[in-house]
Amino acid sequence: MSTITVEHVARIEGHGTITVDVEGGVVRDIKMDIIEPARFFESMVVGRRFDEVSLITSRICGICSPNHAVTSLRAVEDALGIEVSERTKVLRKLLVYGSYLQNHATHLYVFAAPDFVGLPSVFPLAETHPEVVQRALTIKKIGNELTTLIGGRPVHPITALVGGFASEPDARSLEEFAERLTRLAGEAEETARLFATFEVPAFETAGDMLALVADDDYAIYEGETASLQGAWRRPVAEYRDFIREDVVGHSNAKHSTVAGSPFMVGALPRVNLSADRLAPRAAAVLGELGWSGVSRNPFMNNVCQAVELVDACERCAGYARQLLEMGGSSEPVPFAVRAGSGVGATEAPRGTLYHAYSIDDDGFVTAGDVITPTAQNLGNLEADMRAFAPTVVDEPRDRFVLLVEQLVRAYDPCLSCSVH
Amino acid sequence: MFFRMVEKDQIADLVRGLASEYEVVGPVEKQGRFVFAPVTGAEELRLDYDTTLLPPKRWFFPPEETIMRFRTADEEVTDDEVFAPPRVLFGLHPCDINALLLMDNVFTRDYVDPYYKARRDNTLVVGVSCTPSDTCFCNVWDTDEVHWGFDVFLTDLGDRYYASLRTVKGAELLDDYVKSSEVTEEDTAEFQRVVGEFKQAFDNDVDTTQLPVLLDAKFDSPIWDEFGEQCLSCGACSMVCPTCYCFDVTDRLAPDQKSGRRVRTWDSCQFKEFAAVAHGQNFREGRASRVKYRYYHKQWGYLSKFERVLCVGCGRCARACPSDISPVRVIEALQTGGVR
Amino acid sequence: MAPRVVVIGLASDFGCQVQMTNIEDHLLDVLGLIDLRYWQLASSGHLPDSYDVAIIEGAVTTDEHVALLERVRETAGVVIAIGACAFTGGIPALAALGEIDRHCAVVYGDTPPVAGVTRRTPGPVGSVIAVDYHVPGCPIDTDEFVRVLHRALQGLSDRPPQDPLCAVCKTMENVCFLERGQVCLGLVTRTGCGARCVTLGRPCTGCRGLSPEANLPAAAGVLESRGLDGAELVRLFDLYNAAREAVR
Amino acid sequence: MSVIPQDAYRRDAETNPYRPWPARITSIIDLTETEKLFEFRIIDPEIRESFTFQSGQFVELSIFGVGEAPISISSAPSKQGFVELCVRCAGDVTGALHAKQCGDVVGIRGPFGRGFPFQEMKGHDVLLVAGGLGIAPLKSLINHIHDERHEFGKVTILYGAKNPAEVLFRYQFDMWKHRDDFDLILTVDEPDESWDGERGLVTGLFDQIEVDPDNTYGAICGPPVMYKYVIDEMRKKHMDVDKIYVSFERRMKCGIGKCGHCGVGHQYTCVDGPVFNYWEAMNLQGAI
Ligand SMILES: Cc1cc2nc3c(=O)[nH]c(=O)nc-3n(C[C@H](O)[C@H](O)[C@H](O)COP(=O)(O)OP(=O)(O)OC[C@H]3O[C@@H](n4cnc5c(N)ncnc54)[C@H](O)[C@@H]3O)c2cc1C
Ligand code: SF4
Ligand code: SF4
Ligand code: SF4
Repeated sequence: MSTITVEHVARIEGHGTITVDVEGGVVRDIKMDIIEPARFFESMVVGRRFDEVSLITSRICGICSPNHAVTSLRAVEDALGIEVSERTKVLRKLLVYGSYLQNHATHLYVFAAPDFVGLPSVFPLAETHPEVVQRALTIKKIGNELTTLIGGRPVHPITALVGGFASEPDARSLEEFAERLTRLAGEAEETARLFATFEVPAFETAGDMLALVADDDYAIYEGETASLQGAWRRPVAEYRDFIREDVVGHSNAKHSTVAGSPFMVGALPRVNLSADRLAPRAAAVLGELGWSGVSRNPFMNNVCQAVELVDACERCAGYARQLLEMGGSSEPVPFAVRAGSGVGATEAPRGTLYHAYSIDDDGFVTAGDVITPTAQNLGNLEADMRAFAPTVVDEPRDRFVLLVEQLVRAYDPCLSCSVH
Repeated sequence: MFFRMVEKDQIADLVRGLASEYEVVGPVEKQGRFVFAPVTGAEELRLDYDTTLLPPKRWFFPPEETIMRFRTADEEVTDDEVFAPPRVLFGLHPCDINALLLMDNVFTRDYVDPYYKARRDNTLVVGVSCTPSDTCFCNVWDTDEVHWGFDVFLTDLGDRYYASLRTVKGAELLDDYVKSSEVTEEDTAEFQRVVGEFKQAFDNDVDTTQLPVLLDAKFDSPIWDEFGEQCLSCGACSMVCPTCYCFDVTDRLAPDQKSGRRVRTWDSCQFKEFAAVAHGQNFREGRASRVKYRYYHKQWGYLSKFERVLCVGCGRCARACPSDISPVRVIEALQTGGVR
Repeated sequence: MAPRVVVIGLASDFGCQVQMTNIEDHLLDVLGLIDLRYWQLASSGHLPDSYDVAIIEGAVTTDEHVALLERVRETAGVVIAIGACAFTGGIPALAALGEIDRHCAVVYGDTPPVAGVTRRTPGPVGSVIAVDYHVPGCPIDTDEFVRVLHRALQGLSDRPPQDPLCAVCKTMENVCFLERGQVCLGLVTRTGCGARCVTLGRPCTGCRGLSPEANLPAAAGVLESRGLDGAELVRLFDLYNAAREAVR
Repeated sequence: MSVIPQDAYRRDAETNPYRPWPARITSIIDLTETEKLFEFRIIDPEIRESFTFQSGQFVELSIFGVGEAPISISSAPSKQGFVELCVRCAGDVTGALHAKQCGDVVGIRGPFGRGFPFQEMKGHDVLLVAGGLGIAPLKSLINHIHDERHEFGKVTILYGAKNPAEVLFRYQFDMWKHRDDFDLILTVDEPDESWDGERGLVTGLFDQIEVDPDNTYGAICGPPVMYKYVIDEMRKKHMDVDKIYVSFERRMKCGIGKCGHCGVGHQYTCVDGPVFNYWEAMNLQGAI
């Protein structure tokens, strides 16, 4: 028996190792050890005051920090019975979308693209395909600027408070931003077209797909959890009833199951469940790429991310203009500190993110729970690897390893999120 | 000086007129306090402000400024282009105009500072009279009056301003943009009455007798240790002071290290490193020695050169200091020998 | 010859590594100064056997981290610690406030995983090896990072700003939070961020760590004198600085 | 009151006083492990021609991208066209300078500050006392006196260093030692076998010298701790307080009386000093 080990899989966020046991040309076992050490966030928040929670949990992940911040704020607000203003909601959506632009651009171009052009990293790409790198940097930069505009800096937003915002961008910057986002949509469309040309293995996952859905929105900030296979919708407050999390010995990240089986979250499930609610240009691009309604190929997650980039540009330009017209205030709404428990869920770039907290009479946290997208995906990713590896085990070893890594990267895992 | 009477409702015209030629900067509200900021119309101005968070100095001597540029490849050294748009500072109080005069001594005499000077030359100053607040003590230094350093000074006589025209440019501005009238004898009498009342309104009485002597004679007094224990070494006092001009200088390279600029930033003698030299030596290691130095320099060092103390009694430092260390408390302690 | 640089992440959220890339316009200029040999986040490959500069993000939370750092110190001429986690222990050091096993039990119950790591009380990189350059902040400021990298490449001394934050806060013309009846840690926090949070309407939470020049007793007194709780200073300061005793 | 010396900037009021002139390193001599003697030539011929100074004045030396440091000029004013600086590697700027090579370009601004009262000293005896690196500015004065030796009475130089390896300009001193118009006494705190000079602190040398109190100018430069003790010795010899000159080192950022760092008592070291007479210095709180 030979064992293939890929230590510290590159171009993913966090530290993980893949081991594949091959015997006589047959894959015996394959697993992904998440060696990223736990930082114990769910325990660290205990004893801290409710208004510190978003500062702390934002540090679960520096890559999608706006998502953690916003989701934890929603959970705390749920616990305290706070209803935020419409304006605050729009601003928070912008914050989350800033994170989409950053994350999707980075994942697609820095992490995934080198695989398809046969390079170890994006750096040599700068020489061979400068225009591609330039586009990546442009999209990422605008994402950063958007999170900075709304949140105060590209990583770990400052302005998002329980109940509202500490400050808001001025009208001039919003106007200017709406313009730029509209222009950026073109770059995003090019990205989708580029990724559609990359050939991916024909492979289907057996797992279910979950994402937030809403009747009148491409849900990212609020909605209900929906299942593609089960065709059900349930309120996020009941997440503990439908998602089960288990400690698995080889991984510092827990694995999740729905109805006893692993499942997938992320751009692909979102597009599968909400394709009809994509913004017009995004929907058009999706059509142009020959989308047939539903895809179960996890490698298609990349293309779906690219389509979401187009969607994000259109949507954010709209939100920016909406803010200019809608009036209202994003100042934190008044509230009283009281004991309670609450749940918040949003769609982070990598999938649905759940935060839940219990708070005592004085506003101090007594319990916390966070289920990240990657933690939900890991079980399915391992299952996919087990199913996929045998189909390519005859490939030369380098290519075999690359294909397995590529599958991992298609999930865009964020291991520090998954462990937290 | 020449004088004109200006109706208050003319101020809108004046600002509108000025704004057509200049960037107009004046006091505006910010969260219940005031700052000098660009305005587009008189309605944004709050000429009834007490004092601003930062003094006007930043419009002449910004918190961060490039003083020289270099290219490492060919060792070329150039000056920075001074960004000095034609600007009007509108609504400065006498203390702040006096403070500018003290700054002028430093920056426009021996070794003229080209950056400060360019801004000073391109900026018109319109002063406006004020009412003392509880932290002001300009009366103590005679900086409650100002006689030069401005183009126009407006003394509030209720529904009209008594406008003192100090410069040709100031007189032109008034001619160009507002209908003003001759000053009558009654107007001047009213002016005298208002100014007299203003002088009466101060309740801060600080005994400044023989300050330089006291500073030298009490150099080793324990009062400094007491202030030292209270001081947070945060430097807030120096930042908000209209007469503090100390700066630090650092080189900043462009990301590719091929060029760079030399930058000066506001500094404070309250920072530990301020007087540190090589080999671990620091001439003002302790907080006490640094607090002392601030007052020593203001009330004696500067005085020895320019025959004025380096304080205009604006009270900003008293408001900004979280520990409430202020000139009034320090001078009192020097006079009485005890910290209150 | 351009110095060979590696980027290593310990226990962290990768936020500072992301910030390192957030100079889109000049990323290639900066990369032009160095020979980047290893950066797990961005490139395939392994930590090489020799290199000149190690940039380290993250807190030390396992024995494996300690062993890695010791190896790094032997190999690299220059070690740069970036971000609160590496400099002060940062948010991960919050777990240093209680028993580490208790935290583990809260998260994993009675069957903690055995994924090849031995947990230890979190601490900053400087508590394990000597650090040559420091970039404070959670997250780091990209420009400041580039400045420190430049200093390291030029062989200049490490000069993280020393003084408390208030001075810069004043230059931003903020109305002081103490006047608004709120505790602000700017009084004792290392300056250099441009008083970012205060300027955006939120009191400083101390992410850049304790200013070496901070006067803590006086600061607590200031809070008391304004009717605030002096002890809050310490409680709030723990957020990013629970391991401050271990900061060197 | 400050007396700002006539200097190159005056000739052109438009000049940015913060802008250094590029200057080329024309020679580097290793003096000790930590000190090197650099010679610079200002590249612009006009500026170079007009660059005149007094002993005791200093320049601001720029390493572009690193910063500036004030350094005393150690060559004599009579040496035209070149500036000589003796620099100890003490930090960033001085370290970066030490890494430079002949032909490299740096920046120089100056000269700044008040120097020694050379003209007044003429016709008198001179007693120069240096400790360690303090010899740098005094060397300029010594060389200048040397150039106009007939104008002065007795010239005595006392110079103390920590150990023989740290004695600066040894080659020159060895030369002077054999001249009878200079009384030169060297001492080190920590002698080794090779050392045949005096041992102990520089203050110990006062027993060996005769001073005509009414006719002698003193000049002192050295580490801050040294001043008090040397002045005590001079006072024991009844020298006038206002004929003793001391040179101070303080932190400086601009060199031209604006940045405020070099404040000493009520004066600024950069424009009021760095050379003060002892009466002034006594009146500067915290100076000595
Ligand atoms: C009038 C005058 C004449 C002089 N003449 C000479 C001369 O002839 N020859 C000579 O060699 N020197 C001379 N000096 C001293 C020389 O100017 C200093 O050694 C030099 O400025 C050091 O600069 P640097 O950049 O090399 O060191 P820096 O990098 O500035 O550091 C020097 C030291 O200062 C302290 N320091 C500075 N900044 C900081 C900070 N941010 N944080 C903590 N500590 C800090 C540290 O102790 C550090 O070791 C003179 C000084 C003056 C004022
Ligand atoms: S010392 Fe204080 S009162 Fe005096 S001018 Fe400065 S800020 Fe105003
Ligand atoms: S708001 Fe905070 S940082 Fe700003 S001055 Fe007040 S205490 Fe200092
Ligand atoms: S204001 Fe405080 S918390 Fe905010 S970035 Fe600065 S140091 Fe960090």
